[in-house]
Amino acid sequence: MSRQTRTQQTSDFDDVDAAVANPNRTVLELDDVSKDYGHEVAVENLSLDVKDGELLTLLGPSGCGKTTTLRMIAGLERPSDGQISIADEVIADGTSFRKPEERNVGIVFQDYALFPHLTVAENIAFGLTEMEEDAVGERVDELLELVDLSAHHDKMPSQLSGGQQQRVALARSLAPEPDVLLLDEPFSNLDVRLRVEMREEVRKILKRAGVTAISVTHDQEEALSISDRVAIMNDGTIAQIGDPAEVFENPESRFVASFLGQASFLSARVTNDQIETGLGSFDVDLLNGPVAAYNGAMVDVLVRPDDLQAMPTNESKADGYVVHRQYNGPSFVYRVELHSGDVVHCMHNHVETFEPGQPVEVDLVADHDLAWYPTE
Amino acid sequence: MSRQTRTQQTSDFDDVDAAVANPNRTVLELDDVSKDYGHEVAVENLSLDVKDGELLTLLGPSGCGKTTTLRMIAGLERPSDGQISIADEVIADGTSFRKPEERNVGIVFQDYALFPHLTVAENIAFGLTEMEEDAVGERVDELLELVDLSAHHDKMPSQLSGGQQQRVALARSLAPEPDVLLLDEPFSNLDVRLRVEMREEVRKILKRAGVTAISVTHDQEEALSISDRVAIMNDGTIAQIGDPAEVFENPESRFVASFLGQASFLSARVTNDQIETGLGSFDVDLLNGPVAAYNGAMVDVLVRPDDLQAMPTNESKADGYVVHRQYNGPSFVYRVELHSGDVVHCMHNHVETFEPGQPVEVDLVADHDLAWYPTE
Amino acid sequence: SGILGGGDGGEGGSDGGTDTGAGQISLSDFRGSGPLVEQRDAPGGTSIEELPDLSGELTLYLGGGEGGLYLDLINLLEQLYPDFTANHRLEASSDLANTIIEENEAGASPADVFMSIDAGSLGAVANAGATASLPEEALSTVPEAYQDSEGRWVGIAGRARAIPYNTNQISESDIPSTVQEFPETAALENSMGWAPSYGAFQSFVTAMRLIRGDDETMSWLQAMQDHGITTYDDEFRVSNACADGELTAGFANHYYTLRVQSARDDSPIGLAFTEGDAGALVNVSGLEIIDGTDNADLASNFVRHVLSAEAQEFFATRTFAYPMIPGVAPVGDLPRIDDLNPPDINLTELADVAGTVDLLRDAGVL
Amino acid sequence: MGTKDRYERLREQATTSERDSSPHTLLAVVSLAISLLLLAPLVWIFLRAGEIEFARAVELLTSDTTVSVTLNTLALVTGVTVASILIGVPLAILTAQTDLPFKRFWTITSALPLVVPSYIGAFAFVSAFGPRGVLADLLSPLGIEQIPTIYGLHGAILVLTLFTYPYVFLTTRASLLSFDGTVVEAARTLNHTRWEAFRRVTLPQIAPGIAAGALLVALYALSDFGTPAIMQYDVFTRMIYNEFGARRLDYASVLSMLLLVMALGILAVESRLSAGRDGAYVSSGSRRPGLIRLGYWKAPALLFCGAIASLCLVLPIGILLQWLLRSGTGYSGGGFAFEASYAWNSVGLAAAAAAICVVAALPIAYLAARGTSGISSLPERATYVGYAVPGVVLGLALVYLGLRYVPFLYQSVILLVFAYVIRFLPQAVGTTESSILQVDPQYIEAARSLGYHPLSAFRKVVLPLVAPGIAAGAALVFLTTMKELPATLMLRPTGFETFVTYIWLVQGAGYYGQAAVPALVLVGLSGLSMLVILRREDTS
Ligand SMILES: Nc1ncnc2c1ncn2[C@@H]1O[C@H](COP(=O)(O)OP(=O)(O)OP(=O)(O)O)[C@@H](O)[C@H]1O
Ligand SMILES: Nc1ncnc2c1ncn2[C@@H]1O[C@H](COP(=O)(O)OP(=O)(O)OP(=O)(O)O)[C@@H](O)[C@H]1O
Ligand SMILES: [Mg+2]
Ligand SMILES: [Mg+2]
Repeated sequence: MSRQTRTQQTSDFDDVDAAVANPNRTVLELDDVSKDYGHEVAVENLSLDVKDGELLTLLGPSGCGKTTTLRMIAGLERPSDGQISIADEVIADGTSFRKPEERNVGIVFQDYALFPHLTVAENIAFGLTEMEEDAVGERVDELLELVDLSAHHDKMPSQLSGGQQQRVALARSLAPEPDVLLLDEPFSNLDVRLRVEMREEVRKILKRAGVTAISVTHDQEEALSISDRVAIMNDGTIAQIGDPAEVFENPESRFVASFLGQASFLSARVTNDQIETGLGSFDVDLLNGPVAAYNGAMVDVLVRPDDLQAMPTNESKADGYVVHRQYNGPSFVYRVELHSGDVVHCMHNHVETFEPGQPVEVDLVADHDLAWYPTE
Repeated sequence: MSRQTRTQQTSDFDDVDAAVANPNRTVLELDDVSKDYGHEVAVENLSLDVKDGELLTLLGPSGCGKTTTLRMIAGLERPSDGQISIADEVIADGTSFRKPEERNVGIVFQDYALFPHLTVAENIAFGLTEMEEDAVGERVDELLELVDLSAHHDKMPSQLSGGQQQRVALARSLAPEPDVLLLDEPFSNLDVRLRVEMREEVRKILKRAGVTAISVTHDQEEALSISDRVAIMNDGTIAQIGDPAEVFENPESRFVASFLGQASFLSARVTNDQIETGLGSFDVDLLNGPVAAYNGAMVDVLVRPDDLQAMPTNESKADGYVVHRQYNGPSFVYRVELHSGDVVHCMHNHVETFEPGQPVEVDLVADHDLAWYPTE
Repeated sequence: SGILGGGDGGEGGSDGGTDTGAGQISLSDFRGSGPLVEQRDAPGGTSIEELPDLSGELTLYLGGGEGGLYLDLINLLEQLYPDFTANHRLEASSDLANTIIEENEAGASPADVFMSIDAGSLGAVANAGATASLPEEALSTVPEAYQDSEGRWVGIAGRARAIPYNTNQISESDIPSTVQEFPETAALENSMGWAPSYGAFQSFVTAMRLIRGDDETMSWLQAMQDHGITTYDDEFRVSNACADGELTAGFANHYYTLRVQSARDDSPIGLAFTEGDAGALVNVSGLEIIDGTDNADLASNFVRHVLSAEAQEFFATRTFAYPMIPGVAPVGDLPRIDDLNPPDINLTELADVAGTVDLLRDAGVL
Repeated sequence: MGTKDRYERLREQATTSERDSSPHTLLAVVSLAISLLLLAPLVWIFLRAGEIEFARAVELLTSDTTVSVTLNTLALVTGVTVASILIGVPLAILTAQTDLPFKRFWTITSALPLVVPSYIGAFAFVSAFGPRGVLADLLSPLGIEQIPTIYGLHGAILVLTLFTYPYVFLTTRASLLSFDGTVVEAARTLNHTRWEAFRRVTLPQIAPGIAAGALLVALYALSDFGTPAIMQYDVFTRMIYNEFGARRLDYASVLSMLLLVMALGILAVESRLSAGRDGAYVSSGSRRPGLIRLGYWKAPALLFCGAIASLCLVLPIGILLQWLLRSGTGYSGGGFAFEASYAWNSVGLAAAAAAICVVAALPIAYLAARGTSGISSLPERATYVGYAVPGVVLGLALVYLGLRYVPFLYQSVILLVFAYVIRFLPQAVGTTESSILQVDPQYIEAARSLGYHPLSAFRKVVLPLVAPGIAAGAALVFLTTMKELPATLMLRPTGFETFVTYIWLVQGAGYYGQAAVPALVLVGLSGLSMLVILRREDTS
């Protein structure tokens, strides 16, 4: 189980875009695409552009239509409505439909879909139909090394662990170097170490070859750290799309906010240049964007655990009580129920610990503008 | 896709242990258990105790034998060697073997194994053989609500998304209230929000009913935040077992350390009461445990991203250069190559950003003892 | 009757009598119809009316494909005698013979009477000692040649070997009068057919062996093959092939030709016979009473009925067989048995099929 | 619920529950018992064969005739098997995986030829395509005097194929129906066309199904007598038939043993070919493969289905009807009246045989598919032996043994059905086994971890999933029982008539035309029954 450690650690500071001639050219375009299964609408009026060589990550709640979207792009499902184009050519609309094998789109299936009758090596070689036999062997070995499965060359898929199967699926899709690669939660069954290693490796491969990719993930860190852009999906459509920092820092809706990072909302009343919250009053400048129109109204201010700091105090000075503690290694996240009724999360380094019921004072320590939303 | 939010948020500050009479009694015991598949050794001399009502989490690299261990406990695989006992009764050893259906051990399979010919509701009701029909209906509805799939009552598994299938698998295993529940990456295909919600909910259910559970996960946060104890597996055996904080803070080996959190190692020479590192010299007290025996020798000191702080500086004062930046929402993690040759990770709040190649000075800011290992 | 009715039944003036009342059965019911049967004299011999009534249940093993035809006779008898039922079991003759022998060895056979289209099978059962004796009244009406010398079986209908030929391709006069001449007849080169796995053909070969010995039989078989002959699986198909013109001539039992003629108007098929040799063998269908029957009286009475004038008329006009009692003439312009000049052999000896099969196999025919 | 309860409950269960050894043991015992029961009657062959002198037996077995006829037989078997695959597999794909119009109709017409006794089919072919047949008559006015002869090896292969390919059709179709489609999707995104994906992914995985059908075809071709005889092609079974005609049961038995040896050879070849099939199930995808849109191919596909149906169903029945019209006057009488009870007798027997075979096949097939040790497929292999024995041999064996050991069952429906089970069980075993191979073994594990005994887990989980295979097996047994002749003749109760005994009766009497009516009813009724059987496969 020894793992080859990466040697070229200096090379990947985003200096690998070179493979794409024009990174602004749209390679893949979904235009108002819908897909329904009988009464069930899985994807609804979804529009999306992906640029040449871009790595786009789709995030969204379970059942929001991510897999369905990928399947339509791959040609495994026909859109009920709308059109899909690759490199400006319509490949699926009401009348025309290009077959999956003519799209040069690879896919890593959420449930792997390995060929049960073929060995690991044969699975990976499956798409390499146009290569010489020797070259195939080399390429397979190369990919096996990449996914750290060289020792499992001749096993059958049923003899592999879950994570090993997933890696074979990944290697199989990478082997023929498709123009567009769709990755449906490709690392979900890998341990953290391997996951980090693999995702960096894969990103590098994609970038080098100029492959355009859409990856579905439930791992927020993965989404933010390796994507060129992230798209948050909700209920079959795109809720927000943008570069990772933009989406994380300026989520357009409570939904998007609550989907990235551990979001709490502080209800606040806007009074001229102040906002009044359960933690006290703050200058209105703390909020990003103009709030003037909401003067006198209630807004919800987005606070993440690291925006707040809790300190033990006595009953009389307390803003609220600790109701829950969650250990996550470097720190604890405390859930605090404020007297105002809001529930917020505060992160704390693990050397200070609070007991449940502990009265705490909570300070807002954010060093950036806070996003906010009109209260519904 | 509206989700029922949890109402009883005050209740789960570990006040749910009540269901177990004697939490120190061992319910499940694996004693020197091995399992090989022909030449391949999947589990090797593994010993493990699980206490009554405990929630133990297994963490480990892909292919290290986690699933195999669970399968042996469930009775789906016979150990090649060693013995397994439940409640002090041997249920599997060289001569005897108790059948899976007589163990009252439930399992959530890594790849779900939903019955493809049964609807969602029928899948969940499958284990409820001893209930009245009405009661079954109620229980199914209750569980469907728990996993937020009430709307999918009559769908077939093939009509569900990956995460929905996973939730059905979870509900199915919970339905008959097994005495021991084995969860093989039960949340791997769920989005963060749902995952957090589900794992707390499941923990609460397990605790209330006093169910003993072993959960496999690749999500370190999950492991640390909901388990009573975590066990780190490596190469078919247990590398370390203990309560989450203990394992996180005092990993017994480089392997364990590198498996929890993003571990970097600083090579240091011990000289009497000092240690010399690429970041300068520090008092030997910074290390946990007695180092005296290693006087004059090299040791590796474990530093995590939040133990270090990087500051831009000029070439002459720098400890090293930034070689990689990773955005993960609240912060960036920088990879710094020190002049000494060590590569370390530093975490930084996202308002300060460094460019690649930036010379930086790195400070050790840890407020706790550092774990260390003799250099191999 | 069955949902689908009896096909072409009733046309021969049976007045629907087949379906209705008992006792209403008359000679016309036993007699067939069609051009071959027109203007026949009334049959001579013992009439059914002179025989005691049949009554009770009889288990009848009925051998052979054409045995099916005999079912009609059984049915007529059942209609005639409301108290009489014949449980029949219809199978290939040789299979039934095998079965009876097995049954007999294992205890007693459920069968009371074995009715077979093939004297060889009758002989086999008799030789296995599985038969009871037949009534003298029955045996006395049938020529000795067509019953077992020990009276264990009796013939009920004759089946002559014959040469069906295509009347467009050859005329009767060109057909040799002995089988021995066939391999030398140029007109028949590569245009004849036979059915060597068919029981009747094997009986013919057996007869040839009995008359001329194995060696000559072997040479004849080889000569025929050298001359060019096609193998069929049964003789009805040989006869049909002659009518179709697929063959010029063939070896087959006589009644197949009449059956083809009767089924296909104006078909160009004729019938020739050889003289005094195996080719003119007259084999029989026959009856025997099975040992251990507790129905011996009924069985005897049944045998007499089958040899009655009406029943023999039935065999003659419906199955186109040679009747076994002198009072009934064969159908149409068939020569009488006496004119046929059949070889003089003991039919029971036809049971030695095994030797014939070996010979046929050695000759490469089988 | 109290905690103490829980711990105590665990303890209690631990102490009281029985300690099981291998779950396969019981299965193995049951399967072995069934296969021994089925093989027992064949002992008779050895008894009989023992009556012959050894030297004579050797002489018989090594004679020129035996050798050349054996070679003929092998050529026929090979030809028919290959041709059946070439017809059966495409039909299975068309009806299981494409948007072919009227699929259910074509499914039934494609399976039905199995119900046409092949000798009737052979008659029809000779009448239609023989030297003076319908075709020749049609062509002769055009000046075409000579058409290629239908007789001989190619004719025998053609006719046998057309009436046995449904074995391959049904088993392949069943495999396709339980096939997991996600892997095909995977292949297509790896730039494989439908055809390539079929060849590289589907085919290897449905191979056990195809092989099961091909095996049945091969063994059928090996043991059939009627068709080659009519097609004037000399095969081994005729030698056996002749010995029976000569009432030399000992010779017939020795030859039957050689036939069994050939059957074992075919079994061995099949085992070898499908040896790699333990590529156990792994994909947990449960998507059905999407329907293939035929597009321009719709017309040729329909033509293909129509052509096969015409050759196998319309042609024989048409010819029989023609005979019926031609046979005109001259015959009448109750002996040939078709009675409704014949139909019910046939259907009843066939249904009983199908039901028993399906049940008996389950443990054997399951053991063969899932068993771990080398001998676990022995019972399955053993069932095929009975299938290769000619019906007459089996019939006599049962007459002999029935009379001696179970005289009260002699000439009873029970013994008859038992004979059918011996003959046709492998048809159910093969289809069931290939379907079981495609079911994820984890489903059983999941059920057991939910407290189900393996048997009930099997019933609730595996059974519904292998329904297509079971339905196909039932259909095969049903259809072949409907037309089974030799054993039916020998073992039925006296006076008990069925479709085939009736057809045999009228044909033997030369009333070929008369056979048209029951043949039509036979086909029609079987079609209806098939509809019922195939309904079952929808339950999955
Ligand atoms: N049937 C088998 N035959 C041979 N090797 C097997 C078999 N099943 C599992 N293995 C091997 O045993 C090892 C342990 O497998 P296991 O499934 O327990 O891993 P795991 O810890 O669950 O991994 P993952 O996190 O990837 O699911 C793996 O290396 C795997 O390849
Ligand atoms: N064949 C089908 N029939 C009916 N509904 C379906 C079908 N396939 C998917 N759905 C529904 O469509 C919705 C979207 O499914 P999809 O698989 O795209 O979700 P997803 O975003 O990939 O979710 P996950 O993260 O859980 O995998 C789900 O609610 C699902 O139940
Ligand atoms: Mg999905
Ligand atoms: Mg696993």
